[in-house]
Amino acid sequence: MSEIRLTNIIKRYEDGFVAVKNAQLEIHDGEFMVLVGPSGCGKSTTLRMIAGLEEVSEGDIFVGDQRVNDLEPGDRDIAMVFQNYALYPHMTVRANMGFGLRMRGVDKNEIDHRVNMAAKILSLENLLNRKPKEMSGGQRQRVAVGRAIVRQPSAFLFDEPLSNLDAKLRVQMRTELAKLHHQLKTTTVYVTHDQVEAMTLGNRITVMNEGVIQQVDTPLNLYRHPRNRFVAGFIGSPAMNFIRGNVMESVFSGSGIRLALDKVSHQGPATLGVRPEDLTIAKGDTTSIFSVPIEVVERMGHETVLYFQLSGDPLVARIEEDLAIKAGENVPFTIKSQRWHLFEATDDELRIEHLAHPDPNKN
Amino acid sequence: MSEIRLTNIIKRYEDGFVAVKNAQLEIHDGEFMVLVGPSGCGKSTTLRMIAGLEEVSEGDIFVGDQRVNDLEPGDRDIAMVFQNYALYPHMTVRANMGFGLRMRGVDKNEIDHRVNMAAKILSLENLLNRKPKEMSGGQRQRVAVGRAIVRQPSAFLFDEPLSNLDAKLRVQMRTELAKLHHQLKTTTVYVTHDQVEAMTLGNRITVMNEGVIQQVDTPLNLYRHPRNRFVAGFIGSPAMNFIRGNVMESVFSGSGIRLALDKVSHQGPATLGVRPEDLTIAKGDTTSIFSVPIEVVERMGHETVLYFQLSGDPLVARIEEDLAIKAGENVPFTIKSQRWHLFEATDDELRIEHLAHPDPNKN
Amino acid sequence: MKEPKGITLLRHAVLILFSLFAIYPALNVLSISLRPGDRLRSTDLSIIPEDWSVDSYISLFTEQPFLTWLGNSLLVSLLVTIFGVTLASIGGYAFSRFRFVGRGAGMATLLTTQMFPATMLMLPLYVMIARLHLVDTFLGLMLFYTATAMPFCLWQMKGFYDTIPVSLEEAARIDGCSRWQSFVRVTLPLAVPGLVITALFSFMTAWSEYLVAAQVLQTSENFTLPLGLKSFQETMSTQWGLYAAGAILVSLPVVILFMVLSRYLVSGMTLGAVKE
Amino acid sequence: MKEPKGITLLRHAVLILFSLFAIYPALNVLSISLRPGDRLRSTDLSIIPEDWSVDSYISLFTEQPFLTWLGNSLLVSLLVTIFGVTLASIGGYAFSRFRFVGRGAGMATLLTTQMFPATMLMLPLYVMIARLHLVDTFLGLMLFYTATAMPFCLWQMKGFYDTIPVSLEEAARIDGCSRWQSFVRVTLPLAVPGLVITALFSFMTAWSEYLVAAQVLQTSENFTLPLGLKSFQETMSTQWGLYAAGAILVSLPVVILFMVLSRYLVSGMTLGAVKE
Repeated sequence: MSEIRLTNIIKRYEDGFVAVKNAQLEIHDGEFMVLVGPSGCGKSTTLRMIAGLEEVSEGDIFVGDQRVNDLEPGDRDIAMVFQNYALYPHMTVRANMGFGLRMRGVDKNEIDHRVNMAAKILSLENLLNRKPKEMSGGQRQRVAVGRAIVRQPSAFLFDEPLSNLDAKLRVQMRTELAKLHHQLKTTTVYVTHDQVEAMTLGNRITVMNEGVIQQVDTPLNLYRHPRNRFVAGFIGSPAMNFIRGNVMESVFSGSGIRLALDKVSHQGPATLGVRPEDLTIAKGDTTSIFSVPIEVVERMGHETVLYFQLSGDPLVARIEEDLAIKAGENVPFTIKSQRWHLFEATDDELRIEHLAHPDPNKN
Repeated sequence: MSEIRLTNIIKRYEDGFVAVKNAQLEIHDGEFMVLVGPSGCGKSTTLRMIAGLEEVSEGDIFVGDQRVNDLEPGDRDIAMVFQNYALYPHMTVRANMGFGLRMRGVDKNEIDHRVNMAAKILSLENLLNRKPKEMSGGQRQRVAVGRAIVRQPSAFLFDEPLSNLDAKLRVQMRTELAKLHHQLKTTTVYVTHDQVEAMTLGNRITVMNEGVIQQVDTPLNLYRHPRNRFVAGFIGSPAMNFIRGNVMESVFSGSGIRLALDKVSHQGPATLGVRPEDLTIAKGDTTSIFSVPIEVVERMGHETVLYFQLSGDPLVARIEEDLAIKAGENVPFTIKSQRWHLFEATDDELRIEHLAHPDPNKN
Repeated sequence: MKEPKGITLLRHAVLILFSLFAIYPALNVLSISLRPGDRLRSTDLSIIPEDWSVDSYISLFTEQPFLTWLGNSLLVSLLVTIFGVTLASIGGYAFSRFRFVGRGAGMATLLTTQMFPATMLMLPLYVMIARLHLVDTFLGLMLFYTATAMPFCLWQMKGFYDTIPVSLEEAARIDGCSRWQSFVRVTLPLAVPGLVITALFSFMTAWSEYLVAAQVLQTSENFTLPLGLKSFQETMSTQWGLYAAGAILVSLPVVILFMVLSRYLVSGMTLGAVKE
Repeated sequence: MKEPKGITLLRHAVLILFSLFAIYPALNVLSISLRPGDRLRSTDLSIIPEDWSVDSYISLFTEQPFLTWLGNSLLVSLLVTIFGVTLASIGGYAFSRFRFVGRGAGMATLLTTQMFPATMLMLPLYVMIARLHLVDTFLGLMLFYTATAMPFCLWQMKGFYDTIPVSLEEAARIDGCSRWQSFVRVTLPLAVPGLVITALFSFMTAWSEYLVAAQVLQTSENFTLPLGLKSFQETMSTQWGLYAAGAILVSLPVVILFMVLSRYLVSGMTLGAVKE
């Protein structure tokens, strides 16, 4: 049993700042859980509390059945990969990877055996006698992961492990981490600010903002059924478009557009959300919902991204083909059938459930 | 006339390292030219030679009709935006932006006027009396651009100006730079290692590698008609898949696949290149070219990225829809009709022209 | 996490003890300077004695050539400071920015000169000063002070310039500055905390130095303050009251300088000029 | 870009001149130590005189208590070094890592203690040493040296620890170390260049100090080397040959230490422990 449970966790700093507000989270045995959110949202603090590097102000943390609040980090049976890798510069790769086992008094042969195993999994065999500074960023990253896996802990904690790598390497390491989890099936908590990493790695994702957990769900449920406007805007790139307006008798009218919404009982002020890929160009006989001059065209080869303004609101549309549109051209847009979201115009900006959206648990 | 011309430029360092090899480049008046390539490819060195911050070892640089090799940077009528912004920390935003004009002895009122104009364009009006350290990264970036535009130079030089910003801000500043160029139409040379920035910003792109210019063309021509395997692999994300093999009587056979190529006269060893979006899942009656177990599935909501191996070569496929495929599943693939590239198996790895590809100058 | 707190407390105790140990002497001097007569030892623990008087201070200015010594010290210290800061600000820039032949050797040489104990330098100093006919002149003293302070000043300034991104100067050059203008208008203003430390170090070197001054200067009217103070001690019975009052007055400008400049000192010693 | 080259050349010239100016005295001393008799001045420009002899060196060891002084100096300097490095390595760590009440005040206090000129401290030093009955003992001397060297040592170590990422210690703690183990096994080994500088500074402070030693020590057999050397100068006619030979021998260990440790020195002074 290496499930991790957080019950009513609060982290309050000495200056009174509350970094984590009443977090409630259950990470299943073998699950890959991603904590994601903008910087300062409390995700790293949460991870560090699980690791034992920050004290918990209120609430309990369980690893398996054991309450770990008062245990030293080394006694929690977890391993962590740091953003800057945190390899010991004065030790070889072999010594780095074996250090945790040595501290636990594991037999020398056993250490060698496990380090060699891990090195093989991560293709580090030829680097075992190098010092960290003699290696590239990607290699150091691998060693940091290796140091975690030789310990065979009940959980891995990752603190933005890929953010110091360049774009190509990041994608490569991402898939390697996915494969590794597929292979080892160890409970994992992974912190990132990058929603693409979150979507591609997580079994489930916890979205945080300003110390509060916004939503915990599978990547695709988050994408399709965001609980509120924050989650809707955070997950997906380019971000979801939002148009402020009003709903009257199932018709949304906002700045410059009118859209008939089926099956919505909500009345009054609301925000309409449309993902960039759900805005399409009206062709032939489909009637356009609005028509605007394009400000910026980004032609990527396999897709075209259009930037424009609707009564002052900046909007983005992503078209899955290469279009020969030029900046300044007038383009008629429509919204894919039922591919819109509606959010309350309250402080919480909760999403309004309606029948047009498919069942959250279909996939 | 503020065209920039480089004729047979060579940059040789004192230790003998040749950073730029015989560069030949013409940047038209009003053009947005992007220099792109991996780190160490000589793109920044080229920019710095145009700026006058590095001496030219051989060859000539012209701005307009004037040979500028021996001119001080300040006398070249160019403005530059640096990667770290390089704002003067001891000066206010107003003084930063006006510094270049003050050094040129421009009248105080004229300076104020131009600074105010630039501040308006860049929405910096409220920040004019701040010091750089009191501002966010995005604001500093704007001030750096402002300092360049108040000078009204004949050319802007950008040295990876967005690489210190986070992902969301980077996209926003990218579109702002595009709009700005649309508005000012000043000749621009922009250095980046990010091919997405290059594709979205450049009128034309110069791809460099190891000090050599590989290809100069519009973004879409680079995408569709890469001159060699390096350009094909560098432009596009995820990168193009490459499969080594052999062409015999218009049939390519490589590790694990056979593909009939029409209209190819080439015979012998060659590399087949297929972009991830041109690999599709064979459905219904289309016959699959190969069928493999998937290693990693990334479901992004609007697209699905599949990673797998074909006889040891790692391949990627991007499917423009949400697919409920799980890692381990066997998937049959096909290649979109004629959407492949063929490269010589020589050192240059030039692309083999053939009739299946559309005319480079259609768009 | 209980144990480290205990350790922390222990460390505090040790540190506070040492701080007191370092501050105590200064208070002691103040106390002695206020005692009438030359009472050196006292069972009185209060800092200001009950029968305090400022006689010692008055005597310094009326009966002793204290003002002359003060003038001498100020003249020497200020000139050494100006000369040292000017050279270090330019030389440190060269070491930081230019990759010239002999740069590494030069830096190593600077370190090397730091390793000769002052006692060893007394002898050649005497020889050189005598040969240059600079015995009993301020010029000889200033030459020596500037030369001995220079290595530290150069390292300090080089280290400081290293923290200022080169791109700032490049931006200035593109904005129309010559290399010299970019140094004066951009780099130098940003190096002010470093310059302050360098200046203070040069000043202190000259202000409180005794050994070399004793070697070079011979006539009483040429004495710098430390020499003058020591002369109170060298007469048959030490004039403790005068000595203490003098010591307080010598320290005062330094203490004031430190306090005024503390802001620069801390930023200069910890951060460097420009946070990225 | 023609003009800066000229300026660079000019700077080189100035710097080379100053380097020579700094190295020349040492050669001069060597020369004097090798001259027979006490010939201080010489028109001979060669460093090794034609009629060179090592009489002065022999005399040092046979006729003078040089070995005793050497032993005294070594004892005092080594103990001061050990004590100083131990305290600074722990105290500097506390200043670098813990945010405790009075941390800022403590750092400021350390700076403050640096601002009192040595001349001023002579008096209270004498008083304290006398009260503690430590006149003419090594313990009194060592206390003073350790206390005066401590502020620099603490700042140095704090600055050095600041360059070592905290995450390394966190990683060690997750790997099973206690806080103390993570300090000893990870942080301390990485701080070696800083420790070397601190040790060297402590050693030099004690090895070549004269003023305080002259105040505390009184009998000739307790003298440290600088005191002993100076005593050659204080007899009626200075024994220049002995003095020069002694000076060379005093400097030798320091020069050797510097050379052996130069690798650490440069990395310690320029980079900090861990490059990111």
